[in-house]
Amino acid sequence: MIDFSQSTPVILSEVRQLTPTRRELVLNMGPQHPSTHGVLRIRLTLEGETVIACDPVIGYLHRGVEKLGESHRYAQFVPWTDRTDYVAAPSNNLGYVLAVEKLCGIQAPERAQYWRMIMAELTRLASHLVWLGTHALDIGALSVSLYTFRDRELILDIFEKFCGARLTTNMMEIGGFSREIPPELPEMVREFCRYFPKAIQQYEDLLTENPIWLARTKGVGIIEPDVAINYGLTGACLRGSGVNYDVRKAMPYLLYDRVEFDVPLGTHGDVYDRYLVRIEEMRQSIRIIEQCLEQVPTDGPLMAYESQYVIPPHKNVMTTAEDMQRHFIWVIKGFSPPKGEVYHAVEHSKGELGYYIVSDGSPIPYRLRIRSPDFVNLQSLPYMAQGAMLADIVALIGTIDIVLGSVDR
Amino acid sequence: MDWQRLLVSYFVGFVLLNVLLGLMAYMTWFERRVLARMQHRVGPNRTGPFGLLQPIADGIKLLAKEDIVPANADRLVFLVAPLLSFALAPLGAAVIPFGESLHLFGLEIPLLVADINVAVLYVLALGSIGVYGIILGGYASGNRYSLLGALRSTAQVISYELVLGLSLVGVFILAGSFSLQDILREQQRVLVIGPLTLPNWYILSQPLAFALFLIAAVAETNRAPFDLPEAETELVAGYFTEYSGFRFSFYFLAEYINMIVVSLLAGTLFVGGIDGPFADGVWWLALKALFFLFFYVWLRATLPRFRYDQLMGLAWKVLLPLALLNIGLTGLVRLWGIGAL
Amino acid sequence: MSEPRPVPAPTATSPWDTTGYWGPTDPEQHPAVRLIRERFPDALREATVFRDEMTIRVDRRALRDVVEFLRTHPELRYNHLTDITAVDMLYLRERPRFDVVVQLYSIPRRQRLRVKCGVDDGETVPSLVPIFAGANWLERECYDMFGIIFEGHPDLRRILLPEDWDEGHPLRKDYPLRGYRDYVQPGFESPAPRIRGTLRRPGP
Amino acid sequence: MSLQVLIFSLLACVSILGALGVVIARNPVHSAIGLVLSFLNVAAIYLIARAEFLAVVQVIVYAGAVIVLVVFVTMLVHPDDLPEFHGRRPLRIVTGLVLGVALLLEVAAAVLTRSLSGAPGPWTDEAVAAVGGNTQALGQTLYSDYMLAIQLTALLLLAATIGAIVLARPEAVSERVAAARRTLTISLAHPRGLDQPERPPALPRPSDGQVKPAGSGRPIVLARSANEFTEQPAWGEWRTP
Repeated sequence: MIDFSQSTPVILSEVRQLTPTRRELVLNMGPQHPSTHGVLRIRLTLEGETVIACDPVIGYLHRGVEKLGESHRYAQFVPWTDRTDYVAAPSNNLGYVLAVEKLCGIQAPERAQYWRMIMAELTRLASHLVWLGTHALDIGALSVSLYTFRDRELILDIFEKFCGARLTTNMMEIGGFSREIPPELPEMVREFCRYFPKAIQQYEDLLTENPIWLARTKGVGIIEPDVAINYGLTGACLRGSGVNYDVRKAMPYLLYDRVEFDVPLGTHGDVYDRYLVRIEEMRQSIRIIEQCLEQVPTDGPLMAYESQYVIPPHKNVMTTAEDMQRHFIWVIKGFSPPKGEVYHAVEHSKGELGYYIVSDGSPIPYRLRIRSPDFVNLQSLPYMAQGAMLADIVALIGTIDIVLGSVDR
Repeated sequence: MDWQRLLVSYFVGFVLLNVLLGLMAYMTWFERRVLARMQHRVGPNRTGPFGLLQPIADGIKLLAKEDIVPANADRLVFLVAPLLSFALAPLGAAVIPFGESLHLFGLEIPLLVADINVAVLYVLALGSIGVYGIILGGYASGNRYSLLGALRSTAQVISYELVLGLSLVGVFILAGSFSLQDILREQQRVLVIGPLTLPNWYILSQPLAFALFLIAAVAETNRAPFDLPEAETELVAGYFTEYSGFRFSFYFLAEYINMIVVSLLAGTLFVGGIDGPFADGVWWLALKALFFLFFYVWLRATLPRFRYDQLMGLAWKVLLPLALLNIGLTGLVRLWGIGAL
Repeated sequence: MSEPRPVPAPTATSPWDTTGYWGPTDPEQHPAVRLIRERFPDALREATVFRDEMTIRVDRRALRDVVEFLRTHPELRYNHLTDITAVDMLYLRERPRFDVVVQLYSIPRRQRLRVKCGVDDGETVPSLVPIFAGANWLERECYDMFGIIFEGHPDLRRILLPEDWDEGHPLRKDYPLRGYRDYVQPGFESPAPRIRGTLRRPGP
Repeated sequence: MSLQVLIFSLLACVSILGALGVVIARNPVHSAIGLVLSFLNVAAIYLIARAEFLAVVQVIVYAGAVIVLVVFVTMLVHPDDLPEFHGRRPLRIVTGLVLGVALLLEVAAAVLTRSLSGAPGPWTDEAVAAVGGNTQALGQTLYSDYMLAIQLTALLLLAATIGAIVLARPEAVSERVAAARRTLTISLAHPRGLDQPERPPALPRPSDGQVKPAGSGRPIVLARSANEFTEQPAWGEWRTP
């Protein structure tokens, strides 16, 4: 037990100013900088090229998404979740709709859950591809980024076929999917699963044994496992340090307990380990998608049972008076979940994405909190950066895998 | 003073300069096309057939842009630095022999601008002054990224210049001269080893020196994977972050001209220059230089970037000892053994 | 594609009530509740369950000690700080105004727990930074958005909003959605008209 | 006036202007630029005197290395740390004047005596041409007549290099980094947690089937269930292996 009366608080002014000595240079990296993945700003104190201190300044992309969530009806907020982490929009949708479904006490039918899993894993692949491309680009491997974006197009094509949008998909709906799955979609996904392992092999050929890549990533940015836990890291940042925490395994949502997959864990906790872990995660995602495609029923409902919480099927709205009324009320007034508060987390491609919703029984969430993994993971940057070289900073930003839309919300 | 020879020299130099500038423009096109092919892209293909007019369009665009001088820049130095870089770049080509003399209108026109008997050292000296364009540009911008880029560049160029120079010492020992003409003449001899008849190219007798020269030349011209001074992901654009318009394009031109000059030099020093099967001539040199240029682009498409300390460590801990070893070995061989070669 | 098939009837018990990732749903059997009651008999206010989620409300002065206890106790070991946030309870109750919500997770035991404490405007909450380094930014965000002071935080300054933001704390319920001031958007001569001054909440 | 003299005069003038610039410029970097200008012109004068090797070495060593280092240092050093430039200290001005005049006299004396009573050395044009050029001639002289001096210089330079390495060891940096790391690691308790709970004595290691070679001799561990490696990282110890 720590005796708090004994611990001396750090003197704030010293921390904040960190007055550079004459040998040191304060470099303001960002918010407009090619490798800060958006509008991250970092105040670096450099001695030569060695980083003495690093202070991330965020908030340049703050749009008040939580405040907006507290002024929109439950279903109206789904498109906003796309805009938090815009490279992995379906996963954000998923986290939100699962939280709302938990609040309402409903669950999507089996077939919809399988398709949600497929889409979530495809999202993970798309997000990891963006990560790999930009991470490699930061370190200077130009071509990998173009290869990954080439393959990401295939995933976006699948999204487009599925819901008509490519980036901000607004794909999941509360209760399941209200539209039928396009009949050619399973074959598209299968085709992609056949192709993609070769693509992963191509990236690995370019990077995994490349001596310059090894020199840039091995032993850089080590986070010890206990430090990782203490910082509250999740996702590949935590698993790269060897701690086994994957929400899909630890507290399975959807039907993740019905598919077999392994959670890759790193053995050293450095940038290279996180790279290996994410590459392996991509392989495991393909495994999950293949199993889902085998198990998913070809026919069956995609929307939850008819309750006040879900939008009635489109066909019925046009044919039955009752559903038309329900539809009218659902659209105009929204629905009122019971009073209460829920927290639901999903394994986003960056870590644990949690939605904490407090409901006061009105159609508008009383409090909507997004626990974004990027925000928490980014905190470990100063820890990793101290004593690193300037060039390592870009590798470290890359390895945390942030999207500023999700950090700033 | 022989006015006639001087005029001929000027004329050849003028032609060479223009050819070099044209080549430079198409080098950018070549790089973009090759890089695009390697990355599953198309590359510039809209301006003219195969995008061949793209360099001209780029040039016009750059010339038409505003020339911005930052408020806290050291104005005079800021304006002069890119000119320095640009002016020094093509000078290196002056000593490269492009073939035997031509006889035209009763005049003997040598296909090189100046036959200096310390030609290789002259090229090295140009490289060492060329760094001023970078360091002064970085300093004068009044920008910390530029300053860091300039510092990196200075340290890098000094270190790799050392490697570059030392890697050539083996060639000097074998050729017994600093003159490119003499080195070329040496290489045009035929080497007979048992049943094999080989050209006496120094890539065969000095493979280590060739490898070192190639690595150091990539670093000297600030190209990937040694493009740290302008590492865009760390330093935005390094020393030319603040430059725009045609001053920016001067740095750009200088970099590409340097690449071409270094490729020509590598072709002349190690693989026999204009020497080749069937018929000697400038086309062989062009082909060899093109191969080296392709190699540059290939490297850029394949390799990540070194970190600064790794780069310096490579120069001082690996390449420099190897270069010294090469000198020692070559000296010993020359002293004791195979003087017959 | 086909006629809507008959959909399954609503199940009597929702699956969300039985997932069990938050420990036993009966507060009396929950080890955290039991042990906190033993260790801090005065601090524990209530323990509630909604959809299987266990929420413990404690006294704000004891928050740090309780979290430290939850993290250290070998039977509990909530060693992962998932989230710190706050809720402005302005429309829901009289006092205290805010709830500070701490989400904990135990990696070895695979269990979540939510710890809450009420805090009024002007009161402080003990900072969790001494226990979890990850609390740093989360508490800064809380301060930024709600103006809750975390006592003992070494670096409590605004994080998402600019440091010189002088319009208060935007996630408070009395903060208008579009801010207190009218901003003229670039390209416009006058500020866009407000449709609603402050957020009107429909009754439950 | 022949062309050579014309060119020489031009070079000499620019060189003197550069030297003046070194003295007059207020910005140390501008001074360095002036010095480079001067050096380059001197190198060109060497060229006119047919000392190509000397000229090139002058450029490589002085312009290319020494002045670059000077500029480097001036850029790195904080302006406040520089000694006051052209301060109105009478002592300095007087010292400078006296030294300058003395130098001028010295050079003048040398030039005058040389032109008056100098004797040509052994290296006549013919002798130089006989060994193949002045580069070769220089090499022969240096490595035969002045062998000892060369070796001593080399030794001296080696010692200086080692000295520089010893002096520039970056221990100060690591101390400062360590201090910053202590201060800036925000948590009052150490981020690793001083209070890790007791761990079970036998830490399970990953079984063979779970270890997958991933690259560069480094494996990753594939966890099959959520209950493994939650008490300890996949490599079995809390600390870095």
